Amino acid sequence: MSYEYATVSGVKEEGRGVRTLWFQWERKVEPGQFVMVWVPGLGEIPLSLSSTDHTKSITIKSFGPVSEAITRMSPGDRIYLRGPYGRPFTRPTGQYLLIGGGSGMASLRPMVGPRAHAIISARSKDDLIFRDAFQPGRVHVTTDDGSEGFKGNTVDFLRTFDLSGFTEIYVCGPERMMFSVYRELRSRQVNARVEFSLERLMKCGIGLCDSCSIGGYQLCRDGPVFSIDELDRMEEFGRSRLVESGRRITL
Amino acid sequence: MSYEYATVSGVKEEGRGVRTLWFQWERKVEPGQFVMVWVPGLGEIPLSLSSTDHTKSITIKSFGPVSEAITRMSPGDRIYLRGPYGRPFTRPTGQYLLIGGGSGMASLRPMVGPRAHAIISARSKDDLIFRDAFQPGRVHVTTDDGSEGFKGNTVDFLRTFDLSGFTEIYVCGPERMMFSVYRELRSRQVNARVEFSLERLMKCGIGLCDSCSIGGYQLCRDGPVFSIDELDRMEEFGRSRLVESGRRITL
Amino acid sequence: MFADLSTEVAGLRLENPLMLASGILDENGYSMLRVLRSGASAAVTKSIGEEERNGYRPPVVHPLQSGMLNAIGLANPGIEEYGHEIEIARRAGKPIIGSIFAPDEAGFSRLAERMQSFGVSAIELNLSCPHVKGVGSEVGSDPVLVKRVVQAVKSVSSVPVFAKLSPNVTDLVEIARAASDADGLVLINTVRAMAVDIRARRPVLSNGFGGLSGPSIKPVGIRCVYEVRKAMDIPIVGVGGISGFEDVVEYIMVGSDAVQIGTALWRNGPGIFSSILCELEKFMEEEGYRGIGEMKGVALQ
Amino acid sequence: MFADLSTEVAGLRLENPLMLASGILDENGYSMLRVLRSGASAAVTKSIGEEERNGYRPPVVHPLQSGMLNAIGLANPGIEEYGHEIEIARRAGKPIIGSIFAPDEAGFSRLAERMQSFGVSAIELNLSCPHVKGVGSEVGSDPVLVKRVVQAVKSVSSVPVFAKLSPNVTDLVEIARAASDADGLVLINTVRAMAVDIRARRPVLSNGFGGLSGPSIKPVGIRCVYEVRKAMDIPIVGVGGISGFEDVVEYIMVGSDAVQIGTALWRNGPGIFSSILCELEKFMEEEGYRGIGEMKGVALQ
Ligand SMILES: Cc1cc2nc3c(=O)[nH]c(=O)nc-3n(C[C@H](O)[C@H](O)[C@H](O)COP(=O)(O)OP(=O)(O)OC[C@H]3O[C@@H](n4cnc5c(N)ncnc54)[C@H](O)[C@@H]3O)c2cc1C
Ligand SMILES: Cc1cc2nc3c(=O)[nH]c(=O)nc-3n(C[C@H](O)[C@H](O)[C@H](O)COP(=O)(O)OP(=O)(O)OC[C@H]3O[C@@H](n4cnc5c(N)ncnc54)[C@H](O)[C@@H]3O)c2cc1C
Ligand SMILES: Cc1cc2nc3c(=O)[nH]c(=O)nc-3n(C[C@H](O)[C@H](O)[C@H](O)COP(=O)(O)O)c2cc1C
Ligand SMILES: Cc1cc2nc3c(=O)[nH]c(=O)nc-3n(C[C@H](O)[C@H](O)[C@H](O)COP(=O)(O)O)c2cc1C
Ligand code: FES
Ligand code: FES
Repeated sequence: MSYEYATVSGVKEEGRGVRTLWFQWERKVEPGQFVMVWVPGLGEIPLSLSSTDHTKSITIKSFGPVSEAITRMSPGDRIYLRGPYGRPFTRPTGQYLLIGGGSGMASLRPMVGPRAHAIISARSKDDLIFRDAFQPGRVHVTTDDGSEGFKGNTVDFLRTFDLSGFTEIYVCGPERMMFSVYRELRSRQVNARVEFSLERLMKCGIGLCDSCSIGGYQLCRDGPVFSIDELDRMEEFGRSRLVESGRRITL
Repeated sequence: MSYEYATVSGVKEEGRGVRTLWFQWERKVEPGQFVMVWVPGLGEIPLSLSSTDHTKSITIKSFGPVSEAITRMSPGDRIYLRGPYGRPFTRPTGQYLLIGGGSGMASLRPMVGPRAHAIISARSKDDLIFRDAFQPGRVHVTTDDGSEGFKGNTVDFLRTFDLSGFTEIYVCGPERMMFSVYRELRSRQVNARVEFSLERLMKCGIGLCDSCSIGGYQLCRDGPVFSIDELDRMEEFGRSRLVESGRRITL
Repeated sequence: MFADLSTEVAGLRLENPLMLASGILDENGYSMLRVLRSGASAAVTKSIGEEERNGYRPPVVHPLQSGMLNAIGLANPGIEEYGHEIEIARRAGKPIIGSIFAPDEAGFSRLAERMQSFGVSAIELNLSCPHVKGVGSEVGSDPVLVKRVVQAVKSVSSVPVFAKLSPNVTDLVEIARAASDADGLVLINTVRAMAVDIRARRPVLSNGFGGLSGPSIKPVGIRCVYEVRKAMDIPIVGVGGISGFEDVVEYIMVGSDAVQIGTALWRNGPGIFSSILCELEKFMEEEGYRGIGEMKGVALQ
Repeated sequence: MFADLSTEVAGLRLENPLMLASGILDENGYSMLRVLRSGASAAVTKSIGEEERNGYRPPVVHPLQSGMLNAIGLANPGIEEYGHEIEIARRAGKPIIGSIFAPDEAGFSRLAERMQSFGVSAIELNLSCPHVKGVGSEVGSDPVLVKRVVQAVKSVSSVPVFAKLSPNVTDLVEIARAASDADGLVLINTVRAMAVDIRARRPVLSNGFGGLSGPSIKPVGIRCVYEVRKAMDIPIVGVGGISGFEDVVEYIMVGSDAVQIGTALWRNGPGIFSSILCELEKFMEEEGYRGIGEMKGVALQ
């Protein structure tokens, strides 16, 4: 069986080192699901779909060789991919809030809609992505260096933010950020359904290799989206994870 | 993958050494199709279905070890089988004639209906089967020894038989008999659609081993039912066939 | 009538015949714990060596029409780091079997001793990984080396020792005989195989070739168990392509005492253990088997 | 742009790369004739020995989830009787390749001479049947015997000689090197395998074990061609599990000059040749290949 492939139809610079690539791919994908993208000869990495309509997209930040090669793709190039994989976000039922840190906004992007509100955090102004996708006044920005919006991290902002109007809260970002958001939400009385899209090293994407596991669950199959109640039972969340060899490190 | 199996629900003696075994088997089968019946430890042989309704049956004559073991089965025994295989008879459109020789009547049995007529041939009275399935006057019997009906073989009888009222003629019996029926029909002006159910050694039943082939066609897949026009193009029909080793013998 | 699913293999008592195979959901202790709690009677750890290894870079697995290709490359944290994962997995209160790999008998012995100190109930010698040079099947296809490794590990072990063999050999029975000092054999590891992406024009695995597992190799595994069982009397754990109760029964009928399941977790997740157990019990009741022992080897006559 | 499907392997010119594999629809000359007229570029005969053999009693094949198990048992009418079938098949005007088996080089040489007298375009040495004692893979797993057989047949042959090898060996490259005096290699024969019927409690094949073919073994065949192609420069015919144009391309990309198709005739009949050819041509045009040679070995870098 060969990989499926799609041809890149458009590319957009979203922020520092972050690009969106559009392509046609005849698969039904739900927001929160991901694909494994293969760069022949180089490697394969998991990427969320930042657009799940008929035209699909990935939004990618260059970290290492594979992600870099993908950001360098141009229209006409082939993307080899398999998927979609994983359990998607549940659908919102009222006014809902997206909390995104860094390139974590990529997986939240398909959740943008008329009833969406957002807190977008980044190190600096140039790292902010997708803030223009929201209606003015519904998006709150925080930067570590204060170059735009609130100066400080997500949780600093969240502490003073009223959550009572939301029926759902969706969170995606670096694990340290998600862990502090988790603790903040647990310390408050929150009635919304809260879901986190986690990240772990992924080698297989299909529930065999165990490299993405957390608390006995495979992120690639049982996640990457988990409810806050599920996180309660995961001793590893925010505390430790396995590196490439399987060695456990503390976060 | 294991064999399917069915449990024998009834057994009936049809004639000398010929028995019908009934069983429930949840497969759709068309008249003319066959199954491969496996007797574990002994062997596997092709058998036509003599009844293709919800309750299925096979009608079998004991020739060698496998067929003998099958005739010895009793209610409650398991029949291991695979199939159904092969191309069935086409459906009749008017008054039609069945020409059956010996246990060849087994595959014609499911074709019996209100518009069916038959010529049934056998060596002797005791070898005749299924003559009671037809309305009186619509069935003609021939025996080699004259112990019942017309004395002589099928073709001797056929020569004087008016075929003009039939829209279809279906033939099954020993190849020598079918070959003479074929020549007789070709020598006359016959407007009916004529189909023959052939017999050859079968090892695989699924078009791989070549032991059942005739004129480049696999009896198990492309047959066992062939139209008279298809037989015209088969140099082997009535002339030669391969034995177990693949050696060609003349008939 | 009730069917008793418990079994015993080389002195290891198992509540049912289904174990987790090495290398699948057993890098992280919490995963093994979950698999055990989902019904597996024991878990074999992923194969652990003396030093930390990252394995090959992805793609390391590739799903095929009726099987799975993998070349993980024996990624493992090294024996010292792995003790913690076993500790987590042991919370299930079921046997953990430590799988180890090394290039020679000295390495195997050191690993076996350390594994025992972590409290494993048995040792599995991986003599059969088809895609890493110098270990695995390069060791496992040399009868002299196999004999030395098995004897060395046996001499330092107080728990049962299993030798996991490769089907990628001309004469499996010869290797099985060489391994006969083990308490049991595990048959089979993956079949050396490969796939190419015809549009990318490249092998799909970063390592080029890898090992084939899943339904495609079940008939090979059945043949291997049958062949060895006919030749010698030694406990056997059957593995390769099991995805339903029929496969379990088939392995037992050619003489396996227990089985392992790996690739089938792909489509079915850890829930596969309880669903197979349920159907296995039903089958045994229907066919009149009161225990696993009554099915064992019935197809060998 | 039009794609040219013709190819050449060891001096044998073929109108396309798809041949009929040995043992499938090639007992009866009329069947070969039909397969050739359905688009196959050449037909390999079933393996013929010196004496008539009935083979095993049915069941001799057993369809599996994603493959086929068979133990026909080298049924054949004996070389003298088979000439007539070749005569019929030759009416197609395409190459017929005579497959032969024997226990030693003297038998192989006699058979090769007789085959040539029937007008075959090449000889294929079956050194790889996995289920008949004394011939087949028992010959084909002994490098010394392989070398002797190949040299003996070469010395009496004026047509190309192919050696068909088994994947059931520890070191295929060693055997391939031993066979390197042949004009080409055919890789692979079936994989030794077995299946048991769990209700009948018996092996399904009358012979017990047999050979696995079909999609299940394609990744093994691809690996074998790749492995041998990396090690040596010799024409290779790829076979094992081909059922669509993708499989053909995959075999060519790892270095096959042509391929053979067997089991796929099961579901698709001889019509499979023309349908694969049609899709192969389309693929080549889409991907910009003008001829088979341009695809050959592109995955080897
Ligand atoms: C379910 C899932 C969805 C994902 N979706 C996206 C997405 O939509 N967009 C996207 O850009 N990324 C996404 N990622 C992360 C992405 O897969 C990694 O960034 C990628 O694997 C890096 O691979 P690489 O080979 O390029 O770099 P590597 O060689 O693996 O890494 C280079 C360096 O960057 C560090 N690094 C790698 N990834 C990250 C990271 N995510 N955060 C911080 N440091 C990192 C490494 O530790 C290393 O030091 C997702 C991950 C998962 C598990
Ligand atoms: C498509 C198809 C449908 C068939 N349907 C039926 C059916 O409905 N009922 C039925 O009884 N048989 C049927 N047959 C024939 C049946 O398969 C054979 O009789 C059977 O294979 C005999 O096997 P055995 O192992 O018992 O005997 P064997 O050991 O194979 O044969 C014993 C002896 O009997 C001879 N013999 C075997 N079969 C026949 C035969 N059919 N006619 C004359 N001599 C024979 C042999 O040459 C041998 O000498 C069918 C065959 C085919 C190809
Ligand atoms: C992803 C993956 C990783 C594996 N890793 C190991 C391993 O580390 N050690 C080992 O002995 N076998 C390993 N195997 C082989 C399995 O334990 C098992 O023998 C093989 O997959 C056949 O069983 P299955 O078809 O049920 O998967 C691995 C198999 C897979 C699919
Ligand atoms: C029913 C059957 C009979 C076979 N007979 C022979 C044979 O006589 N000689 C031989 O060299 N290979 C024989 N083979 C092996 C095939 O030629 C081929 O190598 C193998 O089946 C793999 O190809 P496939 O997957 O396309 O079938 C046979 C295979 C099958 C399925
Ligand atoms: S990435 Fe392999 S189990 Fe999730
Ligand atoms: S019985 Fe084998 S091809 Fe028909």
